[in-house]
Amino acid sequence: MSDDATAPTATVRDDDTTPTDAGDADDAVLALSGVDSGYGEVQVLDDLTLHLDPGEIVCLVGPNGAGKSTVLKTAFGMLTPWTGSVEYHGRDIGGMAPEEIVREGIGYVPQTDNVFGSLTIEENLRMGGVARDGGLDEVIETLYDRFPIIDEKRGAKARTLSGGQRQVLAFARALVMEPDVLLIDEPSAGLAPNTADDVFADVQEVNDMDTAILMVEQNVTKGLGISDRGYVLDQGTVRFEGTPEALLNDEEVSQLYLGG
Amino acid sequence: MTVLGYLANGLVFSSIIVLGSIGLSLVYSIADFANFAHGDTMTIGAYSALVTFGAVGGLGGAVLGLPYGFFLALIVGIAVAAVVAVGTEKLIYEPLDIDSIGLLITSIGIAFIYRAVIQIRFGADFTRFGVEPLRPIEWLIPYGIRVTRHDVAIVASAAVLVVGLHVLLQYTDLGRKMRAMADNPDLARVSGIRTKRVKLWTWVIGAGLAGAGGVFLGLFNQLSPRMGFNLLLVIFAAVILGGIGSVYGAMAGGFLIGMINQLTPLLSRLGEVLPLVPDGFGIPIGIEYANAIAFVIMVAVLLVRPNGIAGEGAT
Amino acid sequence: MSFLTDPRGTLGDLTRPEAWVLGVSVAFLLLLFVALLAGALGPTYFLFLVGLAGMYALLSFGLNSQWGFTGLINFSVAAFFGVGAYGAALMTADSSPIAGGFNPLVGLIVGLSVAFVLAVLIGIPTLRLRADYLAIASLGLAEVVRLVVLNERWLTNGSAGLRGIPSFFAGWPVLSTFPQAMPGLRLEVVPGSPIFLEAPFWRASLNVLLVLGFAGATYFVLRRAHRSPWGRVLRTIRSDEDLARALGKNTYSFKMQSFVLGSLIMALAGVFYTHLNLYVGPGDLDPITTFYVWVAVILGGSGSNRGALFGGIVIVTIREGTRFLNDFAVPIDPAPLRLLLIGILIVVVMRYRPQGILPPQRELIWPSAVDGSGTPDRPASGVRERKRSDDLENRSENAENRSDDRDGNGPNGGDDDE
Amino acid sequence: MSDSANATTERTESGESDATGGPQIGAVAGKDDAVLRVDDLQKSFGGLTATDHATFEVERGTITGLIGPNGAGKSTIFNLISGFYEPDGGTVTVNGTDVTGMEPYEVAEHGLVRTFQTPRKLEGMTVREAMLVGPRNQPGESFLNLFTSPGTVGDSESANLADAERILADFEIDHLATQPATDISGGQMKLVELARAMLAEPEVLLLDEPVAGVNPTLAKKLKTQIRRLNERGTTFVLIEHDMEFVMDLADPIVVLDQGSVLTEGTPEAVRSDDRVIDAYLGGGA
Amino acid sequence: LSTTDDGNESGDDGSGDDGSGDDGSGDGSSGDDDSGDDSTDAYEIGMVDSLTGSLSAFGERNQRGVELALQRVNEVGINDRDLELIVEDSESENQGGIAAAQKLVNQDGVPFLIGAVGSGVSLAIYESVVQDTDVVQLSQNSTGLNLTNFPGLLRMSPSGRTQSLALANLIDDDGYDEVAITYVNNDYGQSLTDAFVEAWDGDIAYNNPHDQEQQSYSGVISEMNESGADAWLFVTYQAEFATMVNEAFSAGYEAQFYGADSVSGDNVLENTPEGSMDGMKIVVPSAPVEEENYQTFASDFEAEYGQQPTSWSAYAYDCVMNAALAIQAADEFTGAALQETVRRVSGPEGEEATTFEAASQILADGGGPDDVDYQGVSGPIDFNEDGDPVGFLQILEVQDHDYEGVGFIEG
Ligand SMILES: Nc1ncnc2c1ncn2[C@@H]1O[C@H](COP(=O)(O)OP(=O)(O)OP(=O)(O)O)[C@@H](O)[C@H]1O
Ligand SMILES: Nc1ncnc2c1ncn2[C@@H]1O[C@H](COP(=O)(O)OP(=O)(O)OP(=O)(O)O)[C@@H](O)[C@H]1O
Ligand SMILES: [Mg+2]
Ligand SMILES: [Mg+2]
Repeated sequence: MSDDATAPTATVRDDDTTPTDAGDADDAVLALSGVDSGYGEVQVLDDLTLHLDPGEIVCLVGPNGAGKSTVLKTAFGMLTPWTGSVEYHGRDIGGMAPEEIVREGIGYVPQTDNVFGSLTIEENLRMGGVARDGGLDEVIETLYDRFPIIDEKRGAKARTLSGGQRQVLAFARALVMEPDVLLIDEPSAGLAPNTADDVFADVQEVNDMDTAILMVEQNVTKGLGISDRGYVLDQGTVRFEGTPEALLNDEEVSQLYLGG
Repeated sequence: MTVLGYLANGLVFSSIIVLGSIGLSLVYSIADFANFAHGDTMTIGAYSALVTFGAVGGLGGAVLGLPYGFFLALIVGIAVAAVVAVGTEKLIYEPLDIDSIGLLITSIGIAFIYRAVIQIRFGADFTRFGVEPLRPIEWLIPYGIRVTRHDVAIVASAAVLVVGLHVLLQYTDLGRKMRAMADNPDLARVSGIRTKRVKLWTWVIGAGLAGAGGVFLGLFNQLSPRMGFNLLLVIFAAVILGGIGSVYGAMAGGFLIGMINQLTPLLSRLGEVLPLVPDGFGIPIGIEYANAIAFVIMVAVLLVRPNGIAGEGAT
Repeated sequence: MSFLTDPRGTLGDLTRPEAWVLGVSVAFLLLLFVALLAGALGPTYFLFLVGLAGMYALLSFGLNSQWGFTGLINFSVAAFFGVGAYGAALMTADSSPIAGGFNPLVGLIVGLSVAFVLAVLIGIPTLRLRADYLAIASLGLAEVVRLVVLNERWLTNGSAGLRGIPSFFAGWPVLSTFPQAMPGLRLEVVPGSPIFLEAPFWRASLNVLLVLGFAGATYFVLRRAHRSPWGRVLRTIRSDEDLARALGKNTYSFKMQSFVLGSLIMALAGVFYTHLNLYVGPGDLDPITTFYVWVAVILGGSGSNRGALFGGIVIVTIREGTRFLNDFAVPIDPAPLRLLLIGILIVVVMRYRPQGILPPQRELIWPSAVDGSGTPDRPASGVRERKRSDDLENRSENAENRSDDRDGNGPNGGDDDE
Repeated sequence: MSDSANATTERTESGESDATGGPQIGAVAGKDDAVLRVDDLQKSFGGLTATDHATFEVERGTITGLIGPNGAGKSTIFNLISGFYEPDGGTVTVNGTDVTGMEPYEVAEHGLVRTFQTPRKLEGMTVREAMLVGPRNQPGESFLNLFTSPGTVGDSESANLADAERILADFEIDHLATQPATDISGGQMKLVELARAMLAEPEVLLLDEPVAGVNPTLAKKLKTQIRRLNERGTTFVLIEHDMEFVMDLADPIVVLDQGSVLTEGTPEAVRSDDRVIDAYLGGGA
Repeated sequence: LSTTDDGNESGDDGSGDDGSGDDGSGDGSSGDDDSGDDSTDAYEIGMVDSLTGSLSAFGERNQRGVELALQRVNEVGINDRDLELIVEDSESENQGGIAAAQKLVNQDGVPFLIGAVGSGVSLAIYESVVQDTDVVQLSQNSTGLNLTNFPGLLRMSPSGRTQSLALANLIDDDGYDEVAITYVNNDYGQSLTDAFVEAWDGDIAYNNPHDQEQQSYSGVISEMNESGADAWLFVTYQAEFATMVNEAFSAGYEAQFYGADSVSGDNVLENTPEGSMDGMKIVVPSAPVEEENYQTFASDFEAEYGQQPTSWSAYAYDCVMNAALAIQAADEFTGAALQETVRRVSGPEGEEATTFEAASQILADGGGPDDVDYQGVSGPIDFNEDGDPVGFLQILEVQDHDYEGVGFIEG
């Protein structure tokens, strides 16, 4: 974990105050600033600003429909920001196509529909590495070692996996590219407690290898537990941000958003 | 004619159907719609080859009764069909924002446009390639097989194309990417697959095979602006029979449908050809019902295997 | 047209595409009207076109209640149309090889009954198949029906077709002699271009009357069905059959009902066709009709009854309207030009109105449940084009409720129709 | 829930199933009151045995938890019970009727409804409409009724609509009522799925991970909803990986591992069972 | 608003139908309408043709003949006015044909309708559009036997019955007592075959229809071969027949071929191998080809289109000629008036004329319709009481892969 954690208390974001962490955003690997975005004519994100520093794990939490997934989709080029910018290492990647963003070094694990059902496990992993230059076989072997749950089923169609197995596969598929930044949408959803623990451990492990991680989680205790910082999203904008402890200890935040 | 003879005829006809059905099936699964312009894409291939062959002539030697020039024309036919399909994708389909049935309807419009343009340019009447027709291969006649060397060329070329495609799908990443795309296009993009490129390749392959099918159809029979359209229904039956989205299913389906179509006359004399059935036995059904029989068999197969011969998603 | 048969005619709450369509329709009607008065459009021909449009509207209704409601991909439209047409013709025509000479009402009943039986027969094997497979299976079975009609001469007269068909109102009091009884009229609105209204005109008006009756009744039935729980189950099946099954719906039965209903409507169109054209042949079962009806439904907007009505009109306009383009001299062979134009028009409409011209816009809930207070249901702004500001308003309003008012009876005001 | 809807449910139930039908609880005491019985159920896919001689009972009026590692076969059991899969062996009894091999809709007619682990999207409907698919045996689902007794149809539709809106409000998604049912977030879809199943008012409701991906604050409220419905007589079977949620709500809990029942008992017993900790809970729980 | 004269309602019906046309209610001789200076406007007549669809190849041939005919007519003019032909597409289908005819009759108000190609479509148009009006319908290509039952429906091509009789005699004369028949599965093929079967005394070893536009007829060919008959009769269209010939050739089957009119054509010769049909005999309705008018037509045609005319072009050509003469001979440009003249201008009475110019001259010189007997390029064009022309048939034999006339038969 990185040690440049921000203010010890949760910060309330008001639309008219400048972000407290403006300075940090400069050397962030990924920074969204003033982003409006949405689906068709429906606006979801409203002047949203957040950033991810090198080596960090940042957790996005918030009610259902707050726009967490939308943040990830916008950052990953699935949606084009209407206004504002998405910067990766200081370069604007807003509106770049996902297949190109992958090649820049960002990985993404969607919340649903995140495996190729009609392909085998092996093929799913290979598909994860289409943009790789080489070393595919080695990476895949490493991943099998790390996730024995899918190792057993290499030749099985992903459609036959149980919900939890699927989640692991989706995670592994994104890792094939050994990305610099990983965007994960609810990695623990549907996982057995022990498997969820494993996944969180894996997230940390991946993070230790210098991958910055932006993660959406509803399992707030565990999610924030491994994070360096957290953002609370509501109605498409950041309501609170701070260290995990600060967020978890804040009475209001905890009541409204964290099930406390 | 003997059973062998009917089978041989069936094989020739199937080869053409197979070329059409593979392309249709590929496009079906990757571009995600039933392309009603596929038959007319075949027509485009055939007429492009006609023009080319008319321009270059025989070019000296010949293989299997076909002058070299014809093979050049075949390649041009394939290329033009592919280029037209890619152009249509870029100009029409890609900018569209609609579901698969909307694409299907659009493709009906496209089919009309293709056909109209060909008719404007070449007229409505039929024509043939200027290739000297052949008599049946002598030494096969005693076996009741009456095929020409052209027929052999059709089967051989189709086999080469099909095997080539098989290699392409099996031993290159493209095939896997195609299947990934057919499965979940969004996730494919997320994984870094350049889906537009894959789609273009799909069109190139699918339309190219259709073009080849069209050229062979012209060689086998004749060219007319409606030639491909007239075959479309049968090709669809083949694709469905094989299992939508399955290339190998489409091959099997095309083969079966082609065979059934040619074997219909045997139905009324089942007794003579089947060992255990009494001689006089037969299903008294006229050849005018040949297509109907193919469709009924198709529906019957679907009842037993609701996802087609190859089953769902298999490739 | 759409507002002629739509008795409610709620002009007040139109969405943008509806207003657009209404505008264009009104303009188009005015144009036709002026052309009629000026003598540029033959009234009898116009009525023929209206009849044709009505027939296509009926066919589109039928397909819409299969595809638009339930997602059944039926490519045997022409077969059901043909069965209706042949049923009516075989009963009424004097050249019929099996019966003939019956009252057209008998033909109507027979046509519909045969279509019913055929629908059940085709439905039993195919409705268990996946949607795409149903498509081609129905296409194949349609071909079988066509071949039977073509080849079984003892039953259908084969390729010679059936003629000597009476008008639908033959044998009715007043109406059967109406065209002859009406005096010939001569109207001269624009000097020098008189309009004549004589027997063929009155005959055509009767046909229009008939098709308006058929289409109006069908529209009424479908609109009610579409907004009902019955229709909702169909729409659920369309989108996720497993879900419907899990919720205890007998999906096979619902699919069959929808298939049969649609097929009956198509056959009704066929019955009308018989009495419109007075001649039926095996060529009328050609699959091309199926394609045109599909185009009509998609152009109109899948799942929308008004869309189907409109699509039927549009397809006749495209098909018959393009004939007038031949009047302008063009340097190339005119023959395939119309085909080309039809193709281009189809592509253009799909390009610029991809969801169809009148896609379903409103929530479909039984009327008395949503507008019990008598107010018409307003368009569910959320369904297609939710305004950004509305959305945010609702959401922030709700956020307040969420934090202040846990019991949740507050938020109701914002979005409900009452 | 509305009385009229309840009445309809009862009527058909008693018509088809055994004499104890109907949602009244406690009529018969003891073990016989198993509303759902899974007996020696087996299912394999190719070489893989997903359900391996699974046997357990669900008592009327309980909330039974079904937990187990990923891939243990929980969802498969749901599919077997609800008729989506045909078992290779064994029987499923609902309300005393052997429903093995029945079509899903027939099972539902016997009072058992399930939700799906991956939420189902309903295209072309608003959330409110998507909810209204839930109630079973609506008079308006008969084509003839639409024309012969439109009044009845309207009444039941109004009642259902009111129910639907109330549940949506309870679930805090009433602001979505007129949104297209496809254009909502992943968690919201789960909520709609759950809300709709509740609207069906079955006697037995199988929930497959109802709160996976649901915000914890809201999950807490859902717990209250489920409990309330349970008190009114609905029996629940609950698959869930959120331990806090299941342990709080369910009693007894059945633990599944590799297709068969590992153990069953009270939350406390299960939680401290070494085998369960080992196979499922892990150190962190 | 006024009520049209009830007194002669039947007479007015026709003019009412074409009311929106510019010549609707003229009551004098053509040219002096109440709407004024119509005398310079062209006479508009209509044609329903198979421009697209399965018979579009016929449509194309027709259009060539039509164009040529219009040139000839308009070089001379009719009462100093041009003749204009509005062509509508039937798509080779009933529905399309009826819609096309509706437009021509009720919108454009043509009193004279040429149409259609397929016998079924011609009948459909007659039944649903023309029947109760005064409009003259003259089919360019339909040879189906049923048309004979509709005297109001004229046609330029002779009924297939004469052909069928001729074929039966011919095959019999050639010494065959067994024949295998295949026919195209539509009204044309079926009715001709029925008539043949009626007239044929020998055995029929095989008699089956085939669908149009199939990609392969090898099943049909092999069954014919299997049947053992040495004489094979084809009642089908050029494209289908060419396919069959090619398939028979590449399968190595040998038989004596016979064919009805529609199997002949340059395109068949061009698209079948040398020697594949030698000895085949075909019965076609025809003008005596040695006649001068035919030869001029043929050479004009060749100059224009670079190929020999087919009988279909000739029929269409004569349709236009006949219409033009009927118009010139009629008192007024109405259906009723044209009904009076259409048969007579080419009927046997009167002075024979082989060109439009000559015929037109006779009329211009004050001759009545009975004073002229137009001799068409497709035959003498004498309609009998059923509206069928009295046909002349020619027997063609394929020699050295070319058609040679080997005899004439009078209908
Ligand atoms: N249709 C199928 N075909 C083949 N194998 C299947 C199929 N459905 C499930 N399986 C296999 O059966 C096993 C049990 O799957 P199931 O979905 O029941 O697990 P689960 O207990 O619900 O797990 P989770 O908690 O992760 O959802 C898994 O190994 C899965 O891969
Ligand atoms: N495809 C879509 N089209 C239109 N609106 C959408 C779409 N997907 C989501 N929305 C809307 O956007 C808002 C934010 O959705 P998003 O998926 O980002 O929420 P989320 O915070 O990830 O919620 P959850 O925790 O439930 O996954 C929601 O109100 C939802 O209704
Ligand atoms: Mg989300
Ligand atoms: Mg599961």
